[in-house]
Amino acid sequence: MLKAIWDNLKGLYSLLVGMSITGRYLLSPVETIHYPRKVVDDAILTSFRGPIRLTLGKKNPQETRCVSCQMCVKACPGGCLTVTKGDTKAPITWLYDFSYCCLCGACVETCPAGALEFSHKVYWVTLTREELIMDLLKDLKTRTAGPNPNPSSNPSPASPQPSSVPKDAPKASPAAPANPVASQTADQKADQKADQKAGPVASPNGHPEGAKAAPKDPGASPNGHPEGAPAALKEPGV
Amino acid sequence: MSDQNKNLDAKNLDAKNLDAKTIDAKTIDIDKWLKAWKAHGAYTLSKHDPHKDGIAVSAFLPLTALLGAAKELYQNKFLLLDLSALEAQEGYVVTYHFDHLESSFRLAFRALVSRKKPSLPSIHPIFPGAEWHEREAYDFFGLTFDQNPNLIPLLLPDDFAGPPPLRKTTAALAPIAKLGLLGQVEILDADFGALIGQTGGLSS
Amino acid sequence: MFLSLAVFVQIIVAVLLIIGLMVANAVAMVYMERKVAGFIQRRPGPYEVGPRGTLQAVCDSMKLLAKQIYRPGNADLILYYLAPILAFFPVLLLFLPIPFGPYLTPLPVNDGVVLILAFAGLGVLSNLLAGWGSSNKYSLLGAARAVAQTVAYEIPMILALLAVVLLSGSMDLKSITEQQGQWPWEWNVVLQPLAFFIYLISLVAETNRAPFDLPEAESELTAGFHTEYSGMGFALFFLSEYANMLLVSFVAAVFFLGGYRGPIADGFWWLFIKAYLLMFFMVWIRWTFPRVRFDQLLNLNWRWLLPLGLLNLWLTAIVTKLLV
Amino acid sequence: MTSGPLNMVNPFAVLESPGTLAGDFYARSFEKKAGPNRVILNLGPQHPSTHGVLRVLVELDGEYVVRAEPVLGYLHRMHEKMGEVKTPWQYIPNMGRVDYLHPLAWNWAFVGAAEKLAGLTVPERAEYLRVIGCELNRIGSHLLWWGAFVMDLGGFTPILYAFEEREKINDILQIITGSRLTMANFRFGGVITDADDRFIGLIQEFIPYLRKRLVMYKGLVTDNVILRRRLEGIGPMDVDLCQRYGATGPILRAAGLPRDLRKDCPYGVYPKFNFPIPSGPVNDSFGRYLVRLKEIETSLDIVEQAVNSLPNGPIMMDKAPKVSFKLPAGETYFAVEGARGQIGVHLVSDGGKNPYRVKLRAPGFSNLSLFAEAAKGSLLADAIAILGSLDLVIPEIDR
Repeated sequence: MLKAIWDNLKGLYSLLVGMSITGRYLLSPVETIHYPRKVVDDAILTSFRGPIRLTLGKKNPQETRCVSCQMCVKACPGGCLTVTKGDTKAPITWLYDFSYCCLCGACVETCPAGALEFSHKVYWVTLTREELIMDLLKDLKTRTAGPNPNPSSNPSPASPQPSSVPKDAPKASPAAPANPVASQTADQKADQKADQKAGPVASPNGHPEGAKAAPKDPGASPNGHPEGAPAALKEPGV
Repeated sequence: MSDQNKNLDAKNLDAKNLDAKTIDAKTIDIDKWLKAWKAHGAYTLSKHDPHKDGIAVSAFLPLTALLGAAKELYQNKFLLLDLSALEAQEGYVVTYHFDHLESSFRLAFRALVSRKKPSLPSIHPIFPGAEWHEREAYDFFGLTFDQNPNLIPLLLPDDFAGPPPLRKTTAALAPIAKLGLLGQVEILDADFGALIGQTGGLSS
Repeated sequence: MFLSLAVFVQIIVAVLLIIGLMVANAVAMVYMERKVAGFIQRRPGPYEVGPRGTLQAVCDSMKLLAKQIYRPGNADLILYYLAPILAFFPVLLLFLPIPFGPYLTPLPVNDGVVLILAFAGLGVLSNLLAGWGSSNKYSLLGAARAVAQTVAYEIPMILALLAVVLLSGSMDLKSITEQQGQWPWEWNVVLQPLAFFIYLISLVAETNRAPFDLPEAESELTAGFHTEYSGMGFALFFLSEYANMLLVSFVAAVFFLGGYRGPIADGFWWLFIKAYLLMFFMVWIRWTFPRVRFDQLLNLNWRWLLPLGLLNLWLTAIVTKLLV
Repeated sequence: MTSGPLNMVNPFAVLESPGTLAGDFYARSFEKKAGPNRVILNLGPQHPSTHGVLRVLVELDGEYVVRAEPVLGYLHRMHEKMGEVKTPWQYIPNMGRVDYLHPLAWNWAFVGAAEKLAGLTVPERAEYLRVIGCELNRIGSHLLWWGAFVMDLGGFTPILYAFEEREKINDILQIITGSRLTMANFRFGGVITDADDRFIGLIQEFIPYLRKRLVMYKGLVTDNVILRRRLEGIGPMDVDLCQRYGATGPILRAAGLPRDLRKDCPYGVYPKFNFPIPSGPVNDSFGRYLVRLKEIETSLDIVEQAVNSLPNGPIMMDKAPKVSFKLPAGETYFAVEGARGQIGVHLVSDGGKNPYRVKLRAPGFSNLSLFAEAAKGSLLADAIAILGSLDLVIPEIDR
């Protein structure tokens, strides 16, 4: 009987130890990054694999290095890419359907001309499936045409192509029939500004309150680690 | 019941490391298994390079010998890893992979099932874990395992009407010999050898 | 006449005030619980709605009000709608005998303890009706657990309160408070530490919270007896859970921590401070400990709290009768 | 009026469409064998404590589980058919999605099988990077199991602490794999990105930090008397049960047999490190809990030794196969020690563009199959504790 009492007292002590630990954390600073107010530092994202984009041309940054050899189109497991060859070697349309892409990097690695690379965009979300179909040629021009060429911006969603796009729906994007996509409204500057800033309110992964331990923790969850992160957390829109 | 765990504490969870016997498969008594399977009337016996093929020895057994062979393996501390079925030209090859509990020795025995009568005995009386593997093979290949206690679809929806997904079109079928399932093979049964187009003797 | 007009009007006013208090308490408690839970888990808790998230609870209740009340197909009509109402109103009556201040007792009754203990048992009926009425196997299991748990934990609660009643010699809550002094060492908790400890455990179990929240064990019974409730039904259950918490904290404050008596000036604010400290303690426990298994819960009660309560009562009887 | 047990309980309940049997095909086939006045309960597929989409049909006598039968297939994506229609190179990203808690082990299993078949040799530095990535991933998987398991038992806070560590691991692994969850940095013949000094720095910072945190975990949860009482003596699983059902990994080790492929059937450069294989003195849920916590420390030791002795050199074999890599004809079975047990890939190729057959042996599949026998006769709350102690990841079971 005495042993049972002694066990319970020891149990009570372990309860108090447990409470002291949570008590200590109650008073210690908050660990999570408060998404709209703070943003994950770019130093962490340098190796993050965002949607792919065309690399800057060697001679003239406006031109792509792609020679439309269709190697990437064959290699892609999801069939996301459509490259149509113009009269010269350079491609005239370069459509990339991000909704089928699993970011495996097959295209980046097979490209003999090194014309593709990963962007490091984490805060990028679209509302319609059509906006997921990106025209990388146009994006290359916008990135390099602006006053301060900012190579890290995201490939802008597809804008309506003049009639040169072949009538039959490109294989890669059965979801988006050939009719012109919702035209590009915001001008490029605003578009770039939008995704640089905290991004639209529909934050990519609104944590439901008291998030149950969904086994798949959100892919691009913006949690960094303040004390560990070499670079200090920067305010958004810098 | 819980007093016995009272003194247990994470600190004294010593890593009782039975000196894990990393016995290389060569030193293990392969011949014992070859002899045992020959007694079971195996059609072919083959040796494999364990580092390349992952298994040390394998054999094609008649359907009636599956239960007996499984019981022997169970008594010698073998664990059923999985039941991997595939469709070759000659019919369905069902491979049972086994892993030895205390050493690095894996072996496998296989059964050839004809397409006309795709059914084979279930080994769940000895390895209850095999029930699920068999139901999965039933889902993907349409192989029925008689005496399997609960032969209803496991992974596919119960109203799945389509043909078993992993069956191949006749054009894509490949013969057993080409798939390298035999390793250094010794053919014991003549007509089985003829069926898979192999001659007798330990062809390397 | 049994009820003079003045007392009747006083009761009506008191009931309306108490309803206001319960709603305000629910809003404050939701905010406190989510903030404390957040900080324990090193996240900021509600932050977006209102300055630093203060209006979060208000918006939650708005949402719950606006939500459609969905009754499951084969749910029993009467029981399904009766359960939330029955959960809310008995708790209302329990606030009447509590002395909020020297003159602020809603219904001055000279045997307040009997009133409280009598009504405390009613709360569990709503859980049972909710479980049975929503005709869902999970809620049925939750209801069965709720009944067993509440019935089991009433007895140590009674024993603890009786020890204090024995000590202070009267059943009237006001006189119990008056006998305790202004300074903490004059409160009953110093004379009755074991009773306070037993009462603390049973108050956590009575309100189905923290390590004893088996009737609504999320990970086993998805949400226990209020699985099938959404919108106003769920809001009523939520409201009555927090009202129950507030009530048992008030009773603990009155019996053990000197009610409205406080170091400098007596007044209802002391009662609220003590009650909210106790509730902070309950919230703190909730986010620290795993859940107890059902048979361990009952074992703890019948084999440990009950003998301790009797022992404590016996000792108090000897001490008060022989020595005083 | 259907004869379901519940309606006996509430005779007044009127079903909208009388005559239709309650439940679906599985519930009805399960219900046929039900005993008298028993309640058939569906744990899942939408249930807070079945991680992912697992459904367990449970026959309750009061609160005691009389019979249980897991129903699978809610998260079935037919990875094995994808293996036969994709080229080996395109199949690598699938490996990150079969089991997103320990993707690098699955990468290793498939890429290792292909390398064995094609006879490719991996340079020293790449082998070290594979060990570091795989062990850090194992720690992340065990941490998430730990948080979710304590949450099953009712404690809501520990999972948030576990996620702090997981985020640090994800940051580290993001440097070499580029993604945070479905990682795939293995290629035939090596690894894709090299480890820069920031990667090494973060790891050397992380190891002492996690060791300090593990002490806090012990204080907060392991020594907690409520948790001890909830776990001790629950769901004992001895070696024979594991052998009959094919359960491997922490469950087999907790049963007292220190069987670990990294030690018993070494692959990669594991023989170069010395690390103990923790085996539980007690084979119940608490034993499994302790074994996994010890394994976190073991993996930390391995990562520390690997990082300190990381050789420099190429990270890809010289004539590494390109995306158009074709497997030579043949068959191989390659097994790797995953966080949940032995991950095996039975790769058969007829020399064509796509593999002929890719059989994925998931440890969770066999571990779950013993739940029906282990949970017989236990309380419902204990059945949940046993389910949690098996560390199930449903996508890996359903494949």
